[in-house]
Amino acid sequence: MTLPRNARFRIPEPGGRPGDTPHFGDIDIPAGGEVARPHASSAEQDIRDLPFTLIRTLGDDGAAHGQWDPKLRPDILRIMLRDMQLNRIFDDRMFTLQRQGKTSFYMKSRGEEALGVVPALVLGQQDMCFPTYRLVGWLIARGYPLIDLVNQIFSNKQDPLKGRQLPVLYSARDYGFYSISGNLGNRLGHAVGWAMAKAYRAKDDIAIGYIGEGTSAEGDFHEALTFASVYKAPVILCVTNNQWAISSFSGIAGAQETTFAAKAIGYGLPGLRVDGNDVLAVWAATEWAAQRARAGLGATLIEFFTYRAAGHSTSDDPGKYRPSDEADHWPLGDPIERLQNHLTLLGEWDEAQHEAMLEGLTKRVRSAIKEGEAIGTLGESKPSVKEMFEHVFAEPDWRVLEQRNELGV
Amino acid sequence: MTLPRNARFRIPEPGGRPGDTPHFGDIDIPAGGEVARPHASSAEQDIRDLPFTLIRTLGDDGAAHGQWDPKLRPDILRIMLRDMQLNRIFDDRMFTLQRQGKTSFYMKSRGEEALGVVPALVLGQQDMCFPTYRLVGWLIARGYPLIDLVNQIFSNKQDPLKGRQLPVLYSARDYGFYSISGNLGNRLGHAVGWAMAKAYRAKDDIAIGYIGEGTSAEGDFHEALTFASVYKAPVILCVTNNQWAISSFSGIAGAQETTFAAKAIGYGLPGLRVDGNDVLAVWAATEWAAQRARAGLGATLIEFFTYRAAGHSTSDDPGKYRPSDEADHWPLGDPIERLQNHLTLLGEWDEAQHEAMLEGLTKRVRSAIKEGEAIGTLGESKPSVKEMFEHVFAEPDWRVLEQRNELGV
Amino acid sequence: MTVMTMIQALNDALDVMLERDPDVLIFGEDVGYFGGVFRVTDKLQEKHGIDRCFDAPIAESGIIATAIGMGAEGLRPVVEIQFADYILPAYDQLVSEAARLRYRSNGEFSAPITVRAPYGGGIFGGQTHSQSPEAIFAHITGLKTVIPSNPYDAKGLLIASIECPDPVIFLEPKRLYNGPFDGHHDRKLQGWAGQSEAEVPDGHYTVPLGKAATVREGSAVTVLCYGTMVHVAGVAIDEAGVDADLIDLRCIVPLDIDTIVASVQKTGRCVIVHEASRYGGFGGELSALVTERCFYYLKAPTQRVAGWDTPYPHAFEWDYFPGPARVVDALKRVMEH
Amino acid sequence: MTVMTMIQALNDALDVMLERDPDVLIFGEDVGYFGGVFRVTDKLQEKHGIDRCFDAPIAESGIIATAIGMGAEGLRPVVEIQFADYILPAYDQLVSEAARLRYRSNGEFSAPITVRAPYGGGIFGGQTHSQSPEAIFAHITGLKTVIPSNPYDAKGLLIASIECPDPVIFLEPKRLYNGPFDGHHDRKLQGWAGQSEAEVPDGHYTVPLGKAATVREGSAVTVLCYGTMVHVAGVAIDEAGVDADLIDLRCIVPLDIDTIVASVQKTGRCVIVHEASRYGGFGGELSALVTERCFYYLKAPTQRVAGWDTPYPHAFEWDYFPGPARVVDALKRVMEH
Ligand SMILES: Cc1ncc(C[n+]2csc(CCOP(=O)(O)OP(=O)(O)O)c2C)c(N)n1
Ligand SMILES: Cc1ncc(C[n+]2csc(CCOP(=O)(O)OP(=O)(O)O)c2C)c(N)n1
Ligand SMILES: [Mg+2]
Ligand SMILES: [Mg+2]
Repeated sequence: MTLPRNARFRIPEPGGRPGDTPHFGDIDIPAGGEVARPHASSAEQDIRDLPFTLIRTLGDDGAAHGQWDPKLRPDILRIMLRDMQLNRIFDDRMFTLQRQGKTSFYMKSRGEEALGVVPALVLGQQDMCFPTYRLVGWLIARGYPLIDLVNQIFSNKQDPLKGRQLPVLYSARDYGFYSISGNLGNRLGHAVGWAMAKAYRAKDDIAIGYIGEGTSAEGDFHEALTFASVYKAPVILCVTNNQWAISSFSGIAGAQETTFAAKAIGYGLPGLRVDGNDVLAVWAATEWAAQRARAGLGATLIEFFTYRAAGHSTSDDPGKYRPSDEADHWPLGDPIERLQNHLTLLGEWDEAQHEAMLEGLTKRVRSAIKEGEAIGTLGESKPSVKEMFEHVFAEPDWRVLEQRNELGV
Repeated sequence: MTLPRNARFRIPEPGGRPGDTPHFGDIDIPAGGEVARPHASSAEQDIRDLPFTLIRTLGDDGAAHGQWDPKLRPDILRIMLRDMQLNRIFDDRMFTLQRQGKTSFYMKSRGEEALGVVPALVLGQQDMCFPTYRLVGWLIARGYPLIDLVNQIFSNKQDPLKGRQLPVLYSARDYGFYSISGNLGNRLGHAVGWAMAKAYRAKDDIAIGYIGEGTSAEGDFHEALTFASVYKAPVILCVTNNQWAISSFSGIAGAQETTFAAKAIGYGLPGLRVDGNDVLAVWAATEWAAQRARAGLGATLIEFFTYRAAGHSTSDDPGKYRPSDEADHWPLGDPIERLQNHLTLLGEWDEAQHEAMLEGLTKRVRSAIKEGEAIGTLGESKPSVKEMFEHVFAEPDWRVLEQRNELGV
Repeated sequence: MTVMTMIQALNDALDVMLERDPDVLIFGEDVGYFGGVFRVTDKLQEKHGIDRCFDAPIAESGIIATAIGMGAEGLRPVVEIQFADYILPAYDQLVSEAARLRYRSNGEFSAPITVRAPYGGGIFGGQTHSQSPEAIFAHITGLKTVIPSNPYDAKGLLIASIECPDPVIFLEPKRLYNGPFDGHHDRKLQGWAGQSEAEVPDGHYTVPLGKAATVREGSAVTVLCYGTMVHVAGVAIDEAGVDADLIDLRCIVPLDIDTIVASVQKTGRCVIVHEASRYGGFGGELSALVTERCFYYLKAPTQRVAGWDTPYPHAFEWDYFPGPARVVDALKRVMEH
Repeated sequence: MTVMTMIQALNDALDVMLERDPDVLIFGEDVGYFGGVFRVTDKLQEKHGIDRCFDAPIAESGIIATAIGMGAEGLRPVVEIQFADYILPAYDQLVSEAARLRYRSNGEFSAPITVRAPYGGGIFGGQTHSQSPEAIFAHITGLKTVIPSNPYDAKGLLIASIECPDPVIFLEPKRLYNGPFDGHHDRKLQGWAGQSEAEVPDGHYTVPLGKAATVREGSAVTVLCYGTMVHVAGVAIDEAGVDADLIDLRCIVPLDIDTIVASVQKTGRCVIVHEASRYGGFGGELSALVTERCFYYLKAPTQRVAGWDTPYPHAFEWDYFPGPARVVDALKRVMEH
């Protein structure tokens, strides 16, 4: 028996590379409403099929179907539409400003806006989000001032994090948004610890943590799930499967072998696989998991199946590793367009309203940027250099004091 | 809705503590032969029930049953019996010698002897085992000289690892036994890398790696499984679930929520859950997984369900945290006794043979120990101190040379 | 006032803090029902409840990550890593998260966690139960590192660490758990009973972080050390017959630079002793600081006595361990100048 | 001989080794089809096949563990960690396994792996894309650590690292990838073209591990540095107008102690420069070694210029970075004596 090397040692490859016709493998897409919604108190062993399907409500007809439809009021739908759109306009402007040298770095959420915006509306003010860098939608939906985003992105004098952090690595405790850092994945365990702390205090509050599908390969992902399972922590753990991790397709993280939601089974946790571009499905799944968590039934793992429609960051050129028109072939559409269609179908939205909304949002973004530019773009103004020496410890030690002195600030 | 703290924040507790009647929760134990054996080329999605049952062949009647029965010749069975018994006698002697101060430390395999001995016989000479510290049975079954074990345990002049390692942390490349270290779990990923190297060279050889159920909580476990899955590495990854991790019962690693075999599902790997005290089941499962690996079908995760019948190590007193008679209540019996019964039932073994075997093995162990004692027990003799400075690098650098000089060796 | 071993003193510190502050909770491998492999958390679960002191999965990174999340929320978790050697899987969480959370969030979040770990050699533990990794923490901005050398300090420093709003790595020289150890492994061992530093006050008190202890005063040479080496250096000073300032640093970060500088400027000689391998060890930093701040006072080159630049070897425990003989040599060497 | 950037030189080294040795293979995050986020593995997959250069899951510990297993079997894996900041999750694998495998198995197994990582600051990468963690490797017995400062060395040292039977941490100063950088960020930048060290021989050659380069010779002061700081120190020496020996260490382990000692014994003064935070940094070891071995030659206290003892801050890149002005100050300070 002599197998050739390639029959033994397999390197996964994506459906298409530059120049190829985009191809997403054999994604099995149930129709909106096809998947039944078990009761939120279901035992995990009774719902082990859920990780292998895809929870969807919005059909090709634009209507909401089935048991997962959260039946939201139109005004809530319009808020989601607005916030997702604001996220997108803001991203587009910032990307351009980076190209103009006004900031060092930026990352967009295009195609994934629902994942920040929707849970921010589902969960309570005292719940804490442990985000990734693509979750600015949460801050937007929670009403975090655009100018504060802009100031951090410009690292200017008014930067709320005082110039210490990269753009997009926000922190906003009052808005339920935990500090992000460049190290991928490390904070999922913090979400579990935070949730355990709330449980320890016998509070109703819960935590929600996010991790990219690429990052789910990190050991910390497993350890967070283990702690969440063992201690029945009231936490929602989300894998945002946007198909790409910089240039590596999801198969490099194991997607050709099974789903990311299926990882829940190894911890005895419910695993939901959800159309992340379907705001109603995202809403319903988050709500289902939150109900379980608040009822003392522990954690849920949710895979949000979506697509990173933009490059990884301003440092990236996706045309180098995937078909340039791949986004257009993404079979689950665009979350904003799908919601817009749905609202239109309901008779709750029209072109004119949409145009007016776009105009209003564009103005808001422009004016925030203008205000930020007046304070200064990268290098034009910055926080006092003495901020470099603050918050190393609660109280500075002699090294920091001496060095601050040495630098004369 | 106000839940009490304990409804939110759950600390798992074992079935019994000292003074309690031993109780193993609700272990569901299928009869020998009950579980069907799918073809070794089965697709993972068709065998997702296997992680939730328990593969067994030896029934309460002592006979082998069902499709997993590997139908071994009696002489092979007798070899297994002998090697497991040798493992046990050796362990018992060494434990006593540690109490006498002749070595610093020892760890027994009692109750788990099958897990080292059986796969050593199933797998080929070119396959590599990445063991835990409870796997000396592999070395015994592969014919590693007892005197070399003794010399390492005594850290004496003839210690094959030259006094650098703790007792029981063996390394024996020629016997297919990878170097162990005190750091738990780290070497499962080495098994995957080794297997990938063999596949890269288009060789038929495979690797087998072991990890304790307690250690399966480490992030490295997840990363090893991810790499094994993504690259379809020809490797068998085994969780030895012996119910305890020092004083922590398996529930602290998640056993109350699901099985350890179920973790395979999250990687799209076949997961087998096997009665680890049933040598025939251990043989059959190892063979099944080895066939898959050699056929280019990638990795298998096996949970060997067993019981740590002794204390964790010579530093441990299990009477402090579990009922002192817990071992007697272990529902899956003792691997040696069960094999002995089976052989007896087959008419291939009797009391007299057993007594003779015990006597012979005891003699072998005694004479190896005597030989080792003559060379020296801990502190009586040791390798040349200059060995302390060898093998830091392939070639020593000036630091090591200077320091060796400074010490005058 | 009770005479205690270091284990008892640490246990008492935890007991006091569990009693005093409902936000304090303890977890780690085997620390719950069993009370820890070195018994430091003995009876704490029984006394304070299972949710105050409990077992954790064998996942050091997860233990620290969970503690950070709890700490960010406002709790004061105290976690045990079973051996300092096994803190490495959690190094990223400690460095990239615990140490940096306050800084990067401009003080919005912080990680007031205490990470205890038995540390150091001298117990025939071999490679992975003997190491002294303090240098890899000292270099990390945002972490504090504490190493007690006796029961009194152990209790006071542990309480101070738990109360400290910053993350603290608390390294417990396991060779000192049951008695002082001067490196003369072949002599009869003494327990803590009868030692004045083993007289431990009842209830709450602190030994402040960042204050060294001058264990004995002298004028000819300064010896800088911490942990087990305080005892080794003590006997070596006697054996060398030198008139030494013996300084127990107690904290690596924050370091009591004033005490160090004052002493070396007084004595003009400095010997640094630690168990960890020499190269790149914390002794390098100490030597550099002494040179930078006391150059014109120095009569002799500062000497380091440390573990060899090899992994920690099982059978060669006493050849590797920087025992009294090597410290005596160094003391004599500096005194020759 | 071709003029190359450091990226091209590194790529060429990998190309040469893939060609020359079938046991060499490369993997890491985004290194396959895409060729790495800094393009160091550009076209290697296309040229040598997908099984010679391929993408890895985002799991640094798994990457190193897999490489160790391959290396133990006999392959020569070269792995990329996308930024040196992200090597920390793999620290345990590097320290407890790669560094110790040969020793603990008495040479039965070893880990001949090369771990490449872009390293250092100066690119506005903020906290987690700018750090210089060499000190946490230097302290570890059994690891070698290499840091090139120019294209010629980069290629020769990388080939030597791949051929080295021991595990090598290969840190690539990313600020030098596309051109030398002397710290004058506000001046016009130059590329590697026109620099003599950018003339890279074709094919196979090595720069031996453990040999420092004396970049320029002088008699009044020795400057010890590596990576980007070699260029910063070069310009600072000019600006200070001192007559300096400028030593590019190239390797932290093994260290070229002879070159260092000979130089400081000649000059009697020593300035050490690195980007990493000062406290507990590798400069401490250098300062200690200089004191221990050159004490009677020293005319002035050895000075360290380094990153501040704060995390690496995004907006304060140039306040944090130890640029020419701070090196000039230190040079002047030692020359005052
Ligand atoms: C520990 C760590 N390793 C590597 C990186 C470099 N890196 C930054 S983003 C990224 C890809 C992440 O992909 P994914 O998790 O899928 O998230 P996405 O960007 O798609 O949202 C990588 C490898 C990092 N920041 N941290
Ligand atoms: C990384 C690491 N963490 C902790 C320890 C301490 N320790 C040694 S054995 C052990 C328990 C292991 O339990 P398990 O994995 O179930 O294996 P078993 O002993 O039951 O075979 C622990 C916690 C260690 N050696 N390494
Ligand atoms: Mg992704
Ligand atoms: Mg176990």
